[in-house]
Amino acid sequence: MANETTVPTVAPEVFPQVAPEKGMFISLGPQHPSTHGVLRVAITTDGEIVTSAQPDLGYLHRATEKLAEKRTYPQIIVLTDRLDYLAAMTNNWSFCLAVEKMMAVAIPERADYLRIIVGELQRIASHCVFLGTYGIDIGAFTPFLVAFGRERERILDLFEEICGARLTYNYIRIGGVMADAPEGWEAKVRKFVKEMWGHLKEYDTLLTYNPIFMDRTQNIGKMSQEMAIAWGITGPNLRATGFKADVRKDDPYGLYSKISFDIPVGKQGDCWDRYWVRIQEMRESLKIIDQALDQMQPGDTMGKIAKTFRVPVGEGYAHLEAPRGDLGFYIVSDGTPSPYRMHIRPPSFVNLQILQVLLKGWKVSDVIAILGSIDIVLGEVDR
Amino acid sequence: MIEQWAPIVIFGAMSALLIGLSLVVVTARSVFRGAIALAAALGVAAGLFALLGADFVAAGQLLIYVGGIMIIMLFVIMLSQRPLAKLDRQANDQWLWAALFSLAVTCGLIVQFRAVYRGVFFNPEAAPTSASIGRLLLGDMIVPFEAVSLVLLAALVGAVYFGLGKEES
Amino acid sequence: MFELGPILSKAFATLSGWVIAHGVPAMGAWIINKSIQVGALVLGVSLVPMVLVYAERKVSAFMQARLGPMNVGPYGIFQTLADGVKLIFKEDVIPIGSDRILHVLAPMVACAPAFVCFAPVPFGKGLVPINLDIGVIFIFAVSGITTIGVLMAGWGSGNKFSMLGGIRGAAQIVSYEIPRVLSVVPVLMFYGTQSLQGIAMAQTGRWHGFLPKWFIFYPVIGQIAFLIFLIASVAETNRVPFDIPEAESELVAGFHTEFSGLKFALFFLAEYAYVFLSSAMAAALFFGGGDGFSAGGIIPSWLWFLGKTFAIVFLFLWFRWTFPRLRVDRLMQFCWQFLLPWSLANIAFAGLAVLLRS
Amino acid sequence: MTLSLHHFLMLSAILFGIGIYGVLSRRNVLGILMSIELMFNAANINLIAFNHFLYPGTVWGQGFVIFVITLAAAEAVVGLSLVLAIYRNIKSVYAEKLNILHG
Repeated sequence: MANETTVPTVAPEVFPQVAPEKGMFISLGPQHPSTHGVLRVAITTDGEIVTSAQPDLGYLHRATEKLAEKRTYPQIIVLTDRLDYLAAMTNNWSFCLAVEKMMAVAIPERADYLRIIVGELQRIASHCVFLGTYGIDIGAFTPFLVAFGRERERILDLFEEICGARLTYNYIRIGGVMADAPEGWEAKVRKFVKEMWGHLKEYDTLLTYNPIFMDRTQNIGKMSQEMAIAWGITGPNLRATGFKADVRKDDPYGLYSKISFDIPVGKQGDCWDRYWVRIQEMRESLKIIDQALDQMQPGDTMGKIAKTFRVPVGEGYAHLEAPRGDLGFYIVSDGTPSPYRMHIRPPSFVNLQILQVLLKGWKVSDVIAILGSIDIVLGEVDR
Repeated sequence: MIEQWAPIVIFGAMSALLIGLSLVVVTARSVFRGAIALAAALGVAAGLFALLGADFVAAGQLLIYVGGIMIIMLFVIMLSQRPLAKLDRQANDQWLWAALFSLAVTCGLIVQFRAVYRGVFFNPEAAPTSASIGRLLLGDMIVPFEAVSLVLLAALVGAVYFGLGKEES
Repeated sequence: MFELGPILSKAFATLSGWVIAHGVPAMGAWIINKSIQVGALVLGVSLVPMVLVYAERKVSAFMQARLGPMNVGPYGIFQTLADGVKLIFKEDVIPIGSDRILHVLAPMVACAPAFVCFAPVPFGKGLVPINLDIGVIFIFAVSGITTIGVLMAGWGSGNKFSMLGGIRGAAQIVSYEIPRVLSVVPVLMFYGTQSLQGIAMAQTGRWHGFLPKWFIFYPVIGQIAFLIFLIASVAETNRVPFDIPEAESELVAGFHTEFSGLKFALFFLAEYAYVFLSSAMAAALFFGGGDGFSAGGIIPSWLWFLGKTFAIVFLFLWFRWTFPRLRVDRLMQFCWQFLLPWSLANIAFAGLAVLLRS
Repeated sequence: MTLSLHHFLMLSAILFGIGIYGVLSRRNVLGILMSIELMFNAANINLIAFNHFLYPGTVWGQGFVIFVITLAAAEAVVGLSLVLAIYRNIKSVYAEKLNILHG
């Protein structure tokens, strides 16, 4: 469109670079159907090609870290549910890992196995959300309803049975888990796992090897290994470039060392590989759940910790493999019941920075595909 | 079976509509509205062709003119419209002379036509023409038929050359 | 036995006889006859999209492990009626920066050709509104007018994105019209006439016993022609996987975003009328229109025709809920570098076949 | 008063006159192109009328009209791409601005 428009004088300090001399200024978001939440990307295009992209964050900032300084440790677990609201279990787990590491508390084996099962179920549910929304970005509507309606609902029912909540579970506690699994729950999980293998094959025909889908995603938004590592990308986006990096293997926590599973790795690091890696990860999670269920023995689910416990003075950091990447918690304790400082290292915030480089030179309709394939959740980006 | 007055009524309505629309084409303030009026005028002209029994040409006119040329013309109008161009007047300063000149030409033609071709009457039975046109185009008119394809090719190449413009090519 | 064609023509003959007996001139009787037929056609064409919308929602529901509309009437059959009434009473918004006349005219220009196009379609033996000798070209010519409606909608809604959507939509419709027209040419070459009724009639009879003589069963030419026609028709009606103009996630605005209430309903009506029209044409051209398997059997020809048409409509619905969307440049490239050459090659094959046959 | 040839000829004469007025008086080059299309159309109506009234059996007139339509299409396409190229360089489609060739 040859009619030039200048950049509206919107928070000049946010958009330091000079207004685009040629081409159109598009503000993608925050109310845009495909930015998965309240992310705003200021895109300048020359005709159909993107010349620069500037993510603009902070629309969902709730000062979680400041709030944490005024609450006792068990109360903070509730806050961590709202970070990556699509994977609340792994948030709780990561925070509890950090605190348990500082207090050097021993976790009963059954609790650890329950944590693994629930964590992997959460990974599948989160990847189902990615599957559905990415299908819609590329234009296929059915995967969204199938992934949400059939898969994720079943997992949420299982979570509802075990901890009473469907989104903000608050299930994993410092020293163990909230409650033991009701009887019959394990049988239901096994049944779900068996059926899920068949459903995953369906996605291969519906999306993965669908010629139009491959045409829209292959060789689009290519990310080289050096670029990914340089920008600190973690999780499926990094593994899609062929670099094998998974916290569960590199720095094993809980009982992951006792479970054998492999890490799916992509080849080119384009949108299709990022999608493919997540599908394979779902298959790996199913294997992990099966093994955990087999190895789990009955036992108590809560370690020995005092009611108003004290975390020793000092600092501690623990991280785990959340569905979107390496999620870490850094805690500084001054001996009082609440932490002096708590900082969260969310994977989506870091994965988001690469957009400035990755979106350059692609068409506008590819921008949507690339943004969707990075799979970010604004809850943990803005904290 | 159709009475004698039916064709004259249809023809009267169509020609009034046609003249009205072409006046809009020529005097519309916004070029886009002029283009839409032209498309409508071409449609009415196709109706006139059908009235005269030329059904293949009527369909051809709709297909090529309204479905093809007008679409490209609307594209160029949309691409070349500056946002605040809605207000400039469309007629240049020598429009009065143009009006007088075209009036003279029209009256000359009308006087000429009224005198010479007065008495020939209309016969409504319309036979399908596409078969005979096909035979004609590939029979007697085969040479112009091939020549036109060359002209079209030249026009295509020219359009692409100009369309690309200097920077991109 | 239940052939509607002869029954209706007898009824119209008696009606005009009775009317003439009451002193109305012959011309008047002819006008009454024709206006009833046109009225019936317009009513039918405006009812069909209601059925198609319902069918689309039900089919997509079953494909997506859900039930679709269930509570407005038994199994939700009055759902589209309720939608229609809702759309009629919605507030009619005309954006300020837009060109008022074009904004109001656009839906009419986009929707009217859909009705006119049904004139030459042979719904069964004797059930042809007008047996035009130039039926096929007439349909393509009149359906071209909708493109102007699309452009008027894009320009008439005053905002940059819908103009972009309008241009993309029109470019897509115009470029896919060429392979669509060329894919029908082999059928015309084989049967020599353009009137759909003539083509449907020419496809009766059997090939060595069991295979009905439909054009789709011609060894190579039939399948290629039908596939290209189907793909081009899906693209013409802007349906997935070619629905770039209304792509929500990209432009956020298709060309008919600024239209509310009845105007939006007209665009909706036009889209589904064209889906039905394309399927009806495909049924008449490639699947032998009203001819049934056991010609002259119990099932009347118009029921056969509707059955074939709805089978093809099901294909349109099926595509929508299983395919993702093509990118704009790939879409254009697919048309010009794949569909067009193949349709031209198909015409060459057909020429050869006609030569060998005669 | 039945419909006869001179009615059609008068109609096409009026259309031709309007076309000439349009060509001479429009500031916008696209307006000029549209008026030329009008003149083409006036000629087509004449051709079809002559064919129908004077030579009812043959279709020569209609064949001629098909060639007129094709050539009008070719002319319009080249004209429009020229207009687009001009617009790209001097950002205006007004006829009086197109005087960069003068000495």
